[in-house]
Amino acid sequence: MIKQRTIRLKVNSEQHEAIVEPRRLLSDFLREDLNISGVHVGCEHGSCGACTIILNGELVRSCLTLAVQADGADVMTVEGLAKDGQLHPIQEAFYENHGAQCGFCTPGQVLTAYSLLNRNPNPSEDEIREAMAGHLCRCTGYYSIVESIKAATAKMRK
Amino acid sequence: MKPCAFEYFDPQSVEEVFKLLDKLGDDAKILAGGQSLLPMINFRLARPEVLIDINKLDELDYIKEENGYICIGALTRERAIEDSELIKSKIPILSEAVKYIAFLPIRNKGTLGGSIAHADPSAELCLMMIALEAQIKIESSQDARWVDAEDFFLTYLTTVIEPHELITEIRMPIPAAETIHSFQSFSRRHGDFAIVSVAVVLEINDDGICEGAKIALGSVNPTPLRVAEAEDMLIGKKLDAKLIEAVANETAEASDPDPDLHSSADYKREMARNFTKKGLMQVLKRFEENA
Amino acid sequence: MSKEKGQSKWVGKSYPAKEILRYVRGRGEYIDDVKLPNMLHAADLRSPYAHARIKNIDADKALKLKGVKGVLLGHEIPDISNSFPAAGVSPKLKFYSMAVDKVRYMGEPVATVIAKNRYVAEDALDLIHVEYEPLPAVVDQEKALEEDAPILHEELGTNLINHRVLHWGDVDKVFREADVTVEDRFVFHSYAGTPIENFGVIAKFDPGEDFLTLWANFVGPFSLYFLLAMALRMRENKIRFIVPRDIGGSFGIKCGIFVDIVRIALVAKKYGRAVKWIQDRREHMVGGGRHSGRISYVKMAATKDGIITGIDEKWYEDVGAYMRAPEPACMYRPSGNYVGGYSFKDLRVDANAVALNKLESAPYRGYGCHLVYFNHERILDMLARKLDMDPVEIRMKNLINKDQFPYETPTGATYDSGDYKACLRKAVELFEYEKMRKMQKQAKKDGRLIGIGVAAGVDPSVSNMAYITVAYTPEERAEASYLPKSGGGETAFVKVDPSGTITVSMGTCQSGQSHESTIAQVVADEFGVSPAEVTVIDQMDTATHPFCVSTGSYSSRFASVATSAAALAARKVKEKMVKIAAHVLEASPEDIMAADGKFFVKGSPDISLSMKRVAGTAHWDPGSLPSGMEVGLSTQETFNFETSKTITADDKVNSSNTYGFMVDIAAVEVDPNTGKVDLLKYTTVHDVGTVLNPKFLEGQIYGAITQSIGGVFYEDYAYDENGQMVAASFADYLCPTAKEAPKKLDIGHVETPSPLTVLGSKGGAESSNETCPAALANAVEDALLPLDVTINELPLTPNKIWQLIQEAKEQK
Amino acid sequence: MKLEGTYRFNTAQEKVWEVLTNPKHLEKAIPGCEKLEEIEPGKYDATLKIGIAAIKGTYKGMAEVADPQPPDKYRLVVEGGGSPGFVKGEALIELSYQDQRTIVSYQGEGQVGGLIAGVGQRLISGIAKMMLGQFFKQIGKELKSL
Repeated sequence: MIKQRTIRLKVNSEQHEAIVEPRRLLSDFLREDLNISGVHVGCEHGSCGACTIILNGELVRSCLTLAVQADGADVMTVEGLAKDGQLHPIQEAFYENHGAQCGFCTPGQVLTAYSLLNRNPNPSEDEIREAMAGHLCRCTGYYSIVESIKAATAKMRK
Repeated sequence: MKPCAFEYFDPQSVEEVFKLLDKLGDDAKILAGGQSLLPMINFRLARPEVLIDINKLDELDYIKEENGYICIGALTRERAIEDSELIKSKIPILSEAVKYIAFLPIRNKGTLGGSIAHADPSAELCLMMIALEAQIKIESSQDARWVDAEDFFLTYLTTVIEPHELITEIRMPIPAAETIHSFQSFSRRHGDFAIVSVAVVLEINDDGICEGAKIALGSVNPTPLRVAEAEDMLIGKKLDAKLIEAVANETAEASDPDPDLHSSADYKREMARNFTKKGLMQVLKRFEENA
Repeated sequence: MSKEKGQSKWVGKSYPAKEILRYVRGRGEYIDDVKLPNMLHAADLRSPYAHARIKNIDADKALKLKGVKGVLLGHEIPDISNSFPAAGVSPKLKFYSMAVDKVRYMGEPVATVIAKNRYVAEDALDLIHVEYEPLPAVVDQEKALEEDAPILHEELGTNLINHRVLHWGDVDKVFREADVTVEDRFVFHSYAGTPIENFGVIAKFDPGEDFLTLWANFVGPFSLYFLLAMALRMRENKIRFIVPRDIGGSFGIKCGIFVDIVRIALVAKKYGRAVKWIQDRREHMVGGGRHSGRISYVKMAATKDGIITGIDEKWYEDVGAYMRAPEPACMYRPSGNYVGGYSFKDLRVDANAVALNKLESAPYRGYGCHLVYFNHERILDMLARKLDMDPVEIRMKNLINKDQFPYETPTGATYDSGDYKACLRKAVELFEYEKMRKMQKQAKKDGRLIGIGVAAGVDPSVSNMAYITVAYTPEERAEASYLPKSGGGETAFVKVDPSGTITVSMGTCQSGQSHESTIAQVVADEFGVSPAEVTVIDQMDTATHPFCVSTGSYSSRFASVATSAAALAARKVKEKMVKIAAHVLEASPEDIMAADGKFFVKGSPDISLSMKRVAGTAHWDPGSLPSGMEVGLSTQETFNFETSKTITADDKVNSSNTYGFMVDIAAVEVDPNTGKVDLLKYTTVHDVGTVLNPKFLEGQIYGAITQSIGGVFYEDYAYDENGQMVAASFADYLCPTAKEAPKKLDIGHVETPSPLTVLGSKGGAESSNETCPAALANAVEDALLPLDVTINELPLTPNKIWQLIQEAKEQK
Repeated sequence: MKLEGTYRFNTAQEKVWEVLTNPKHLEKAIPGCEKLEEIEPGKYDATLKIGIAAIKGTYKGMAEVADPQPPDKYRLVVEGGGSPGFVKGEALIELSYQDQRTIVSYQGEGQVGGLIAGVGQRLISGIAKMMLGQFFKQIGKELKSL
């Protein structure tokens, strides 16, 4: 028999309460139970980075986190980045610099860029590539993603 | 790729963990950072009946200096070790090594205790435990014991931890001031499991004489490998190209790697030679810069 | 037909992709985002064995599990579905959507469970007991053709499942008369696109109407929609097939999903339910799709001054356990452009498709071309060395001249336009070839191993369906039952709404190529408005969107054929609007101009009507329309190529419709201690005809070259000697990350517009994926020349290169 | 995957042979072997519970002592399947006696298939070697217990 658990958490500053099986992955909980479709699932073993979210202020793989572990947590997904309809400068930069092609890895990439620029507002290209290396993108060859992040740093300095 | 069903406990204290372990023993698996365990659970390679999630044990999350040791709580995140000023100043090689662990989001969750309990012979932290002569505190409801890293790892993914036990702390002696180190890691891609990783920690006096030496390798043996023979060759000697060559050869001799998809045993052994050499060269360079 | 550049305001500009506005918000609409009421979830049980007989399957325990709604077993399949046919393959070879009585590769589905969610479905898989009788596996093309090799398909009695000897000119004569010949054996390994979004299917069956609705991240060609209807024993008009608006990457691989669609549709039919199947990463690696591998024996004949006179080659193709259409086209898709950019006339290809205990092969970016160009560009470098010629010089000598276009290749293609030598010259200049050679010499003195590699190739776009029929012998094609195939059309629908806004509907299944924004640019130009005012929906729905068998996103066809269809449709609607404006303004249509959302009389811009007004008239006031003109403003246009002819009796076929060109030059440095290769410089020059959007094209080029860097140095669809796929996760199948990808490419363009397309554009998305592997291999061998190392096998892992260096040392 | 190695025992060859072919001892020596039931001479039904760290799996299969030539050589065939996949192994085991010691050498092919092979290849050959080590270590103990 499977024990269920009630969890309460904040996602993109909205409060949620739900009953989950302990084995339910946070990625599935966000996508299926809360219909937050910006969390993409690409490998479920922590390699591709598509499911990356920000949990209590830190980047984590939602496929390597159990929903029950997010009890009481503050979660941010890519949906939480734009404030009252206004795109975040990083989102603008991805748009202006063709930083996405198929868009599937984009939510994770954007959030990692966001957390990178929060702790290092002026990263070198190597630092950008280092930080983004945890994300696989099969479309862009990463060039336009790196360019987007460079452009975002300029925007955010303004 | 969805986990099998399991029972889940998230105890609030170490005592609670011990109670659970005494009750559930072999059926239970400790969940720390989960960055190695959860992939195995998602693949259904690992099918634990019970998970004991220790992430609420804040008491095991600390880095502190205590009479000549750096003491790190078992639940301390790899990221915290990477960023710790204390470690940067006292054991810089540890901060360097941690950077090679996968990627930031993984290091944000992965813990020191979890990594060494998993005992992957390619894991940077397992290697560092051997190289830094760390001691691991293993506790149970009954008693507490300190185990030297040398004796801690038995073989692939296997340690001396008993089903009813829990790692609570890891401590490592602070290296002498004249210590010069180098950490080398060689992998297919950034963030991959290393084909070989090498830690070189030497104590060199002002005359350039090597007074203490630790050389340890990862992924060339069922457990991280400390090469005493190679270390002995260095004691009382001055580092030079010839000696470095000889020590590197000795290290390669001592490695007993198993082949995998990415590298044959011969290749791994050759890389052990290469990167030991590179490490010793870097130490020599650093010494000359200091002098 | 192609328009001069001056005319276009938006085409040719780096207009940003509107699609990204939803991607950065996490609002893309992918297959897994589609949810239906009380939908069930499917999971497949897959064989751990590469080759085994299924003696018994017992699923009773699984069916008893709470939450499980049903199961479909292999032995049910032949009673409810048909085997998939493939061109040039005996119908005796049975290929179903699931293993029936025998598994032929590790990961082949043997049972499908449907349950309330994927977790429970996977629990149920653990409860299914399969009794296997293991059989010896074969994973090597040449071993599989030996006397005592295990046979995959007993009913055929051989593992050779397709064989053609294609001969143009007189190769034997050429080799008899050759001044010089070179030959070698090459091994091209198997790798794939591994899109980050795995395959996904939703099948909803309505028993009442016997009607099936399908959703899948399928990219076409829609010829396969008819194939899957056949397999399902259903009429096409009983299947509605919807492709989600966004697809998370394909690179050709998602063409292969039709096999899974059939399996999921069958289980949905069996239980009369809606079923969702989302493939996980491990399933994608063992069961998704991969490009074929190839073992080749290549001979090249030439004159003493380096003019290629002929090529004679034999291929053993690793196509896996079955033949998944459009395979065996991995060998034939490039047939028209086998000769690449070179002017030799005599060629023989002995093509052998071999069944192995591996996942079946499927189309992947470059489809067949990268293997052909690897052989030809490698052997050409060997010829150059033998004649002591520079690789650039020997290529320059052999490239087709500008004045030879349109150029008829000996194998039946018509290269529509090009200036190949200009591309090579531009590449040499951008790369600073002479300077780099000097640098290489200097580095050699310092004991550094630096190498330079060149590769050139013709980049075919818009497959002509006829390419598939190369797999048939002329005799087979002569049979009455054989239906000739040709064509490469695409359809667009354009409408102007009563308020003057423009909507375009496409069915080109975009998977990262910014179709919507490109079409917006094209149509905006036609109407003289801004792309922002054009709404484009690129979402195939076979029930409502017009399409033809070739419709889809593959063979770099969009930029060439889809934009042509959209431009034509837009022109037709605009013509009508011009007529209306002329009628209302009492001017003659020839004098009406359109710009900035207005129609005005040439010379007197103040006599004008807004688009809104003209559109309003067409919809609201038909009474004021010219007599006989019908109400409304919409049309559908299909663009097809007159050049899309069927194959001739002597195997000549124009296998594609437009042909671009590219030259790649790479400089690498090899670390002899580790065998690791560093990319020092990479220059790539492309002719894709008219460039529609430089930024989009740049993105495709970076993507293609990064995938090839992956294929050459990191990625390997590795099977062990027992047929176990040992790279079934992203921890072992190593895709390049931002750290391995090139920081900067020097990209150049030469534009020779295609006379065949409306805008002069050609495809450019596969591009360097076809030439990069050869360029890199040539560069690595050039670097290792001082050590006498020959590179004739991929992938070039550090271990492999180190091994080659050790062997070379022992030789000495 | 190739498997080969040599072990030495300070015991008479006949004794080593006895232990290496006797289910009672094999049951103890084969890592994770829960039971070994003789179904026909030299052929046994085997249940193996193999657990390395969190990776635990139960394999049902058979073990066979094939073409025995006491006390010199036989083929050991082991086969089993379970949720993580399957294991297959066949080795020629040869015994010889030199200066008061029995030398046991094995040479064969091991095969691991399914889930583990697909996603765990990195550790397989190492773990196989490790388990063979455990096997012969236990055989040594069994010999002492005689």
